Amino acid sequence: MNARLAAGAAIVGGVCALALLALLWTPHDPLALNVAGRFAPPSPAHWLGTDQLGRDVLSLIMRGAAGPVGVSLAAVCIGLAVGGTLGVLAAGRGGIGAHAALRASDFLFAFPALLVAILLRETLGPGVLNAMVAIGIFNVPVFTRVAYGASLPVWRSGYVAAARVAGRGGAWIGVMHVLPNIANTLIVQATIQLSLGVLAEASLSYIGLGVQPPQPSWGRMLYEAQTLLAIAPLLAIAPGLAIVVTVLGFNLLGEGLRQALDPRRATPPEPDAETAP
Amino acid sequence: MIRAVALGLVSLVVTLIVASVLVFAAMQVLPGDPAQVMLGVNAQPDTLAALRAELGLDQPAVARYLAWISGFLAGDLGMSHTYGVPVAELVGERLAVSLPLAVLALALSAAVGLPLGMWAAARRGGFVDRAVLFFTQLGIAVPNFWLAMLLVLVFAVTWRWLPPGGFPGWEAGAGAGVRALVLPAVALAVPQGAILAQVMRQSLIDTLHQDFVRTARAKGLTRGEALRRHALRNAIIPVLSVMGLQFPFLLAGTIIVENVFFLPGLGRLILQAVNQRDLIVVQGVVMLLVASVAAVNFAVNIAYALVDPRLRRPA
Amino acid sequence: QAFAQRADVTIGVRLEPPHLDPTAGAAAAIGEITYANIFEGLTRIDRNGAVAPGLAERWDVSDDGLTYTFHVRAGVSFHDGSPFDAGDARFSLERAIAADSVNPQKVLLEPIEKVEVVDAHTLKVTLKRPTPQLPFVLGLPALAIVGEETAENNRANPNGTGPFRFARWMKGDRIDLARNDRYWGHKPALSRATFRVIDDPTAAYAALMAGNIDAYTNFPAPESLPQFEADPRFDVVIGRTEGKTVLAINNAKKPLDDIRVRRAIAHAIDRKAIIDGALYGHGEPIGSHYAPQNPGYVDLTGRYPHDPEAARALLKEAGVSDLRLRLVLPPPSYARRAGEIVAGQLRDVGIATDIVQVEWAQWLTEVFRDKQYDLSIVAHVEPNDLDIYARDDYYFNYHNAEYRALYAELSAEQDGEKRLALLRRLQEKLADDAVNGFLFLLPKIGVWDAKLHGLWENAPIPANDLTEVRWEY
Amino acid sequence: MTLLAVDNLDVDIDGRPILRDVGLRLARGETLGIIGQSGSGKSMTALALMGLLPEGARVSGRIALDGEDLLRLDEAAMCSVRGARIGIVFQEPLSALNPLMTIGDQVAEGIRQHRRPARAQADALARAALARVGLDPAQVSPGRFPHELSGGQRQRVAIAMAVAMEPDVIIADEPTTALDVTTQARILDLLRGIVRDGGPGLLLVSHDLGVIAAMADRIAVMDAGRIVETGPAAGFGPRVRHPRARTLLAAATLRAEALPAPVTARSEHEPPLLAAHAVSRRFALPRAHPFARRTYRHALDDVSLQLHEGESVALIGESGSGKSTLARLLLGLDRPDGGRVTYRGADVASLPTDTRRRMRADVQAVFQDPYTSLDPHKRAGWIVAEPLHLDPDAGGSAREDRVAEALREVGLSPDDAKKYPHAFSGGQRQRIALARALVTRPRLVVLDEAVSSLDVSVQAQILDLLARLRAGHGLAYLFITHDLQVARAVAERVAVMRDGRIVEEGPAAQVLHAPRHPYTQALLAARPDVSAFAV
Ligand SMILES: Nc1ncnc2c1ncn2[C@@H]1O[C@H](COP(=O)(O)OP(=O)(O)OP(=O)(O)O)[C@@H](O)[C@H]1O
Ligand SMILES: Nc1ncnc2c1ncn2[C@@H]1O[C@H](COP(=O)(O)OP(=O)(O)OP(=O)(O)O)[C@@H](O)[C@H]1O
Ligand SMILES: [Mg+2]
Ligand SMILES: [Mg+2]
Repeated sequence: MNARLAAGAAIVGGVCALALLALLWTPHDPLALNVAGRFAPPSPAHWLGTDQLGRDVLSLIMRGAAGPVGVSLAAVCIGLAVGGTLGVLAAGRGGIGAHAALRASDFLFAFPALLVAILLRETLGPGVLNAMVAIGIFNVPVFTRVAYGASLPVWRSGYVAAARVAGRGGAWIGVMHVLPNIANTLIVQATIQLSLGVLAEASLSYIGLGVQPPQPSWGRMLYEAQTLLAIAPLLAIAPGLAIVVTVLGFNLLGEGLRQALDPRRATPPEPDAETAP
Repeated sequence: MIRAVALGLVSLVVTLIVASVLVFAAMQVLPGDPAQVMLGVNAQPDTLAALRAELGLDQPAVARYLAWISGFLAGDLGMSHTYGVPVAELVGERLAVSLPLAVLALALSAAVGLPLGMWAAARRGGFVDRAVLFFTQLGIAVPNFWLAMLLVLVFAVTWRWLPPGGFPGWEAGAGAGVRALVLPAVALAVPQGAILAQVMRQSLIDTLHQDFVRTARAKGLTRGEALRRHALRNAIIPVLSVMGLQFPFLLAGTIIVENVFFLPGLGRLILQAVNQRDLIVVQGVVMLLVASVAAVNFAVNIAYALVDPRLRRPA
Repeated sequence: QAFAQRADVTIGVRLEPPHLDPTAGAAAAIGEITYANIFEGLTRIDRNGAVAPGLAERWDVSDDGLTYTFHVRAGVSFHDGSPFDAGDARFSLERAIAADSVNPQKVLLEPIEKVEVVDAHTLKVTLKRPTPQLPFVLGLPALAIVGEETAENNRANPNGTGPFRFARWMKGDRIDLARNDRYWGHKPALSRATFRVIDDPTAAYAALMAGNIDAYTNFPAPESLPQFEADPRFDVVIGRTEGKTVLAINNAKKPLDDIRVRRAIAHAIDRKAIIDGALYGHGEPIGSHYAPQNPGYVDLTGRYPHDPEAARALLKEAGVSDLRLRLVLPPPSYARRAGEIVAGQLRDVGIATDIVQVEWAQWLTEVFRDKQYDLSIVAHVEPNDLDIYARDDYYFNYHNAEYRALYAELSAEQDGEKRLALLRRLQEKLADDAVNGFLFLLPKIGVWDAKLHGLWENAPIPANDLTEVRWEY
Repeated sequence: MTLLAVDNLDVDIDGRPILRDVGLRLARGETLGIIGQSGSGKSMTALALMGLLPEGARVSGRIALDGEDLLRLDEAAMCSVRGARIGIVFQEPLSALNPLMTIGDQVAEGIRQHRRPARAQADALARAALARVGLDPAQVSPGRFPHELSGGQRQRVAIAMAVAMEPDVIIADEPTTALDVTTQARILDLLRGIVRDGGPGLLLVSHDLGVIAAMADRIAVMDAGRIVETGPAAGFGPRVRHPRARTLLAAATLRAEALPAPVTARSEHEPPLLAAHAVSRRFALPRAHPFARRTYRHALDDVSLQLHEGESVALIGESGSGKSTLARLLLGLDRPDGGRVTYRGADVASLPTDTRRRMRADVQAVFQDPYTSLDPHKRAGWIVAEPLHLDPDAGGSAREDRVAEALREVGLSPDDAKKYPHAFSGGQRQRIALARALVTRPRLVVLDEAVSSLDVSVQAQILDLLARLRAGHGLAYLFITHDLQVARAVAERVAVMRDGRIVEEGPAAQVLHAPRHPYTQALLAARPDVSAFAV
């Protein structure tokens, strides 16, 4: 296990644990208002102080983790399910269909996640689901490309030919051979997309397209803290750091995994042991 | 080469047609009545009907699509409902801001990101490499609206070196225009540059492992010469494709940064048009984005062919 | 001092107008730029909300209150040079009343029977019934006087009679006005004025601090006022608007049709916390749908004191438990911020809320037109708009015969004292029925360069009247 | 005086010993052949001489070129040695050339690097170097890019780059491994000529004894990072003492004396088990533009081949001649554009489901690469059992028995079923692939280059095993190979392919000893003689 992997795993694990813990327990009720007690500096009672409505910032940050983590996870699942399937199928089938599938997924690049989110908000109403779908759509072409690229050599590999000779059909091969063999690549890409997803969720909440109030969200906290910089800088620093650290965590995890799973780093096969008489 | 050009054009047209149908359909399901938005809370039913008729919204959807698309083909993007000016003019004005901004941001990110990536790759494993990796990762992780805000506070409010936002227009002089775009371009360029540095670094390292680099070294080239003369050109291909993906993103994915710097760009236009239900503007801008993605793809493919002779003349 | 007198000003505005024709769009942003600057009406509303002469020097009312005779000014011309006379005034009014009119204030002109030109400088307006409001109505931005030939081009190229003419519009960024040197009245001190569109509160803050704009007359971030107040470069002026900010309640929806539930909501609301939390203390509490600066105001803020116990008791009495309401919030920050606090206060008395943040387009269709909401927060900025509670089809769904009877009485009443009494009774009726949660009067927060004088302190209507604005060193 | 003297050369990479105590001598005009198994350190030795070892390598010892110790030189001085005094030709002709640079520029680059001549002069020198390796600028323009050349031509470019500077030492690391026999012979000729007229010393690295036999004056055998045997090429075999070196040589010079006799007498009237009838297969070439006419490469052109029960057929031919394409058609992995493939007389394209299952069970295959023909994520037992769904008798516990039996048959232990492919050596993997092919008790196994990527000694064992299986079960084989030696060892009947056609077909003894077609004759002639190595 390399250092990046360890650091990444620790950060991501910590953030996820915090998000889960916050569902059950936070130091204070993150929704309890106390306008009279706003802008309290950090104290033993409120480790990170209170915000402009007197809520406990630490509790808000903890509860706010659910949004970015949940949204980016869901979005990656969407991307994996749609893009991964599309990529694997396109690589397996080939021909004009594959070309069309790849073009179609590239086409999605033309619609920035932000735009999709805005359109979704207008049609479906605001909410966290839109953010998931919008970021998910953004993930689709990425995973299509990656799955296509990774599965193409697998589909052409000797063991797939052998499986065909063994009378196995395309579905069996796709599930039993191709998927396990591209899993590493997909996992690495997934962690990278997760880090981008956290950032995208923050941007969407920043302009009010993510988690809806009163549920706390890091992006919205940042937005609200902007005009308060002179009064209470901590209100902007805390969610900002939370975003940076989480993104960094997923990023490190992705880079670490990439390094750990890199075939070039795998130990070379042992020389043939059979030459002895 | 001809093949690349022709194929590119064909797929451009197909993409645009599909996009136009999709975009138009999406606009139809948007709730909210443009006339109501324009006339506000006191509007009377007959007033609303009058305005709808004026805007042509009483026509069936298919007829409106055909009218729109045929105008489109003739180069007429229609009239903005709210502004009452041609969409093309509106988009043109915004492009005069967004396009230079995107180009500037891309240029900045390339100018900083690529050399950093090369430097890190040349010193891979060393201190420089680690530092570049750390800072690029940080650069990617920092939300750009946050960065934008800090830039304004430091360079505009505190030091007053650069304007805090807004755009004086190009007729105020190129210098003033560029000055207005510097901070937003930096805010956009930092994460993109970090990504470019990482891609460049990885791609160079991959290329440096290739046999022909070893061949070059065997001819007596130094490490640096081999990197510059042999690895670099080969490594640039994935970098080009990443830049190709970044460009449309920079062109329209900048709503937030445009807001922070109150720039009259495409991103804000689209947001405003959606909010005011100026559907024809939304349609027009989305089509423009799709076209730009397709066009950039096309350009990137041409660039590939320029870099890589294998794509010029099939074996 | 040795500085040359400055004659230009840059003013920040939050929203960009969709176009510049006040007679064809409801957006307040149109009036904020054109009112009294580019366009003028027969009358005008001054900085205190009073009706003053505009293009009509004076007017006479017949004894039965059914005929108004306006004496319009001579020697007035439009920016394009064409002269103005009573014919233009008639054209403008008739155009606003016409069947195909898209004038946002069309409904207020409904009492007009006919408009006649007596001579070039006299206009006669005949009414169907007495309408003492008429001079005020004619002073609204939407009843600007326009030229017949140029009326249809006003959206992009407004042609009025005001002291400034339209110079240039960089869409999305700024609108420039230049002094109209042929203006009939007192020449303004400014030769150029620029309105810059700055939506984001942080950006507005930065633009002011960096000296990029000279004034922001409706500053959206009250939390940063202490910094401007502490800075000698700036004047901070808190004034009043007509914006009665209410927690709108869908009176037709169960269980909100039960007066006990609405009263419980009224008790749950803590106006002080809302004003402190959302407006940093700037804003006056209101107890009914009426602005304190207007004649006949009664302070009803004590009618339902903040009392969670009482609220809970009322809910229990109404047999309501597990109440979950949809709180739809339009974009302005006062609504979003107040909404969050209201949600917290309702939560304290056991009412759960789902906050839904929408843009205006959606708010207009979903809440205003289709009435698909439980609660919403919005400021009603029209002055004297008690009539909305008497309308059949208004989004509050308040259908109360008693109130309507009272309002009908008011409409016909000409006597000042009696009108005031009726106004009071209307206010009390609304408060009694707890039709809406009445929150606060939206303040007008102005931040501008300390050397800049003459901007409006209050906002009886949304406007940035530049006629008296000047620099003083 | 010796030109190059290497003494006590030790190399460690990341702390792992790679070379130990390597010592070499090379004189002008001499060719030293280095042989050894894969991984024995041949390439590392070559790279150490160039000072181009991978990162993390630590070198000690002495590499003296004309008495000057290269290991003492700093990087700048070493740069002036590389290319100018030592030239190297790498194995892989495509990846060794920069795809984005013309061949002329690539050759000229080295010249410019060391002599700094005028541009035109460098180009002229580069043309001369290219001409010298047989790439006449009139026919093969120096302005071409590598992808526009054939494999043999690319290798010539690589050689031109190495010889352009007239270096004292030329290292050729597996210069012909990727090439087919005829091209290989031409490249070796070229190298031989260069050494003869220029007088540089040639260090020729190969695992192919044929190549070494044809070229070397002296021979060094490497094993596990050490030189275990050196001596003059003449009479080298009999002198070898080191046991590992002996096995290496023994395996390589193996002769299949006894042609396996046909086991089953077949009736002439029975339809062949599997047959191709005048099949052709073409692949569309990329079009110049969307409106251009499609052009095709005819990978197979009117080819017929019959495979009968119990028969062992070899299909030989150089790379790209269409052997694999034919195999894929026969296996039903691909469809012909013309002609038919039949299984027991019935068209494969329209087999009813149960017959199709029978065909799948009857016809199995083993592919070339032992590293990619097994799914790395599946255990050996799973892999072997994969085709068993075709066999109705192999349900439940019978399944495990069948897998164990198949593993035993190929000489593996049933315990190996639990291991993953990476835990097996190349030879063992090919046995697993064979076990998978045998588990359904097929009648015919198609082996597409099934032993070409294996070490000669492992190759011999697999061939042995195949012969035994054939004797035991009466299996039929279609043996696809470019190695005549292998064909000779296994086949009763041989078909020779060239450019998508079968140019000669007949009994093995006749085709391989008295070929009629000129192409077959050329193929046989190009095969280097390895008799010197017979131990
Ligand atoms: N870059 C590297 N890093 C670490 N070890 C390496 C590297 N390259 C090769 N090795 C190891 O060095 C040893 C010698 O490898 P070398 O390439 O010299 O073998 P070879 O004799 O040339 O084999 P082949 O015939 O397969 O080319 C092997 O054990 C190999 O695993
Ligand atoms: N899928 C394909 N698409 C295009 N061309 C192909 C394809 N498969 C094979 N070919 C071409 O068909 C020809 C015959 O290929 P094939 O693989 O059958 O040769 P081979 O005799 O097996 O060669 P080798 O000894 O190198 O394996 C080659 O020129 C090859 O380039
Ligand atoms: Mg080697
Ligand atoms: Mg083959």
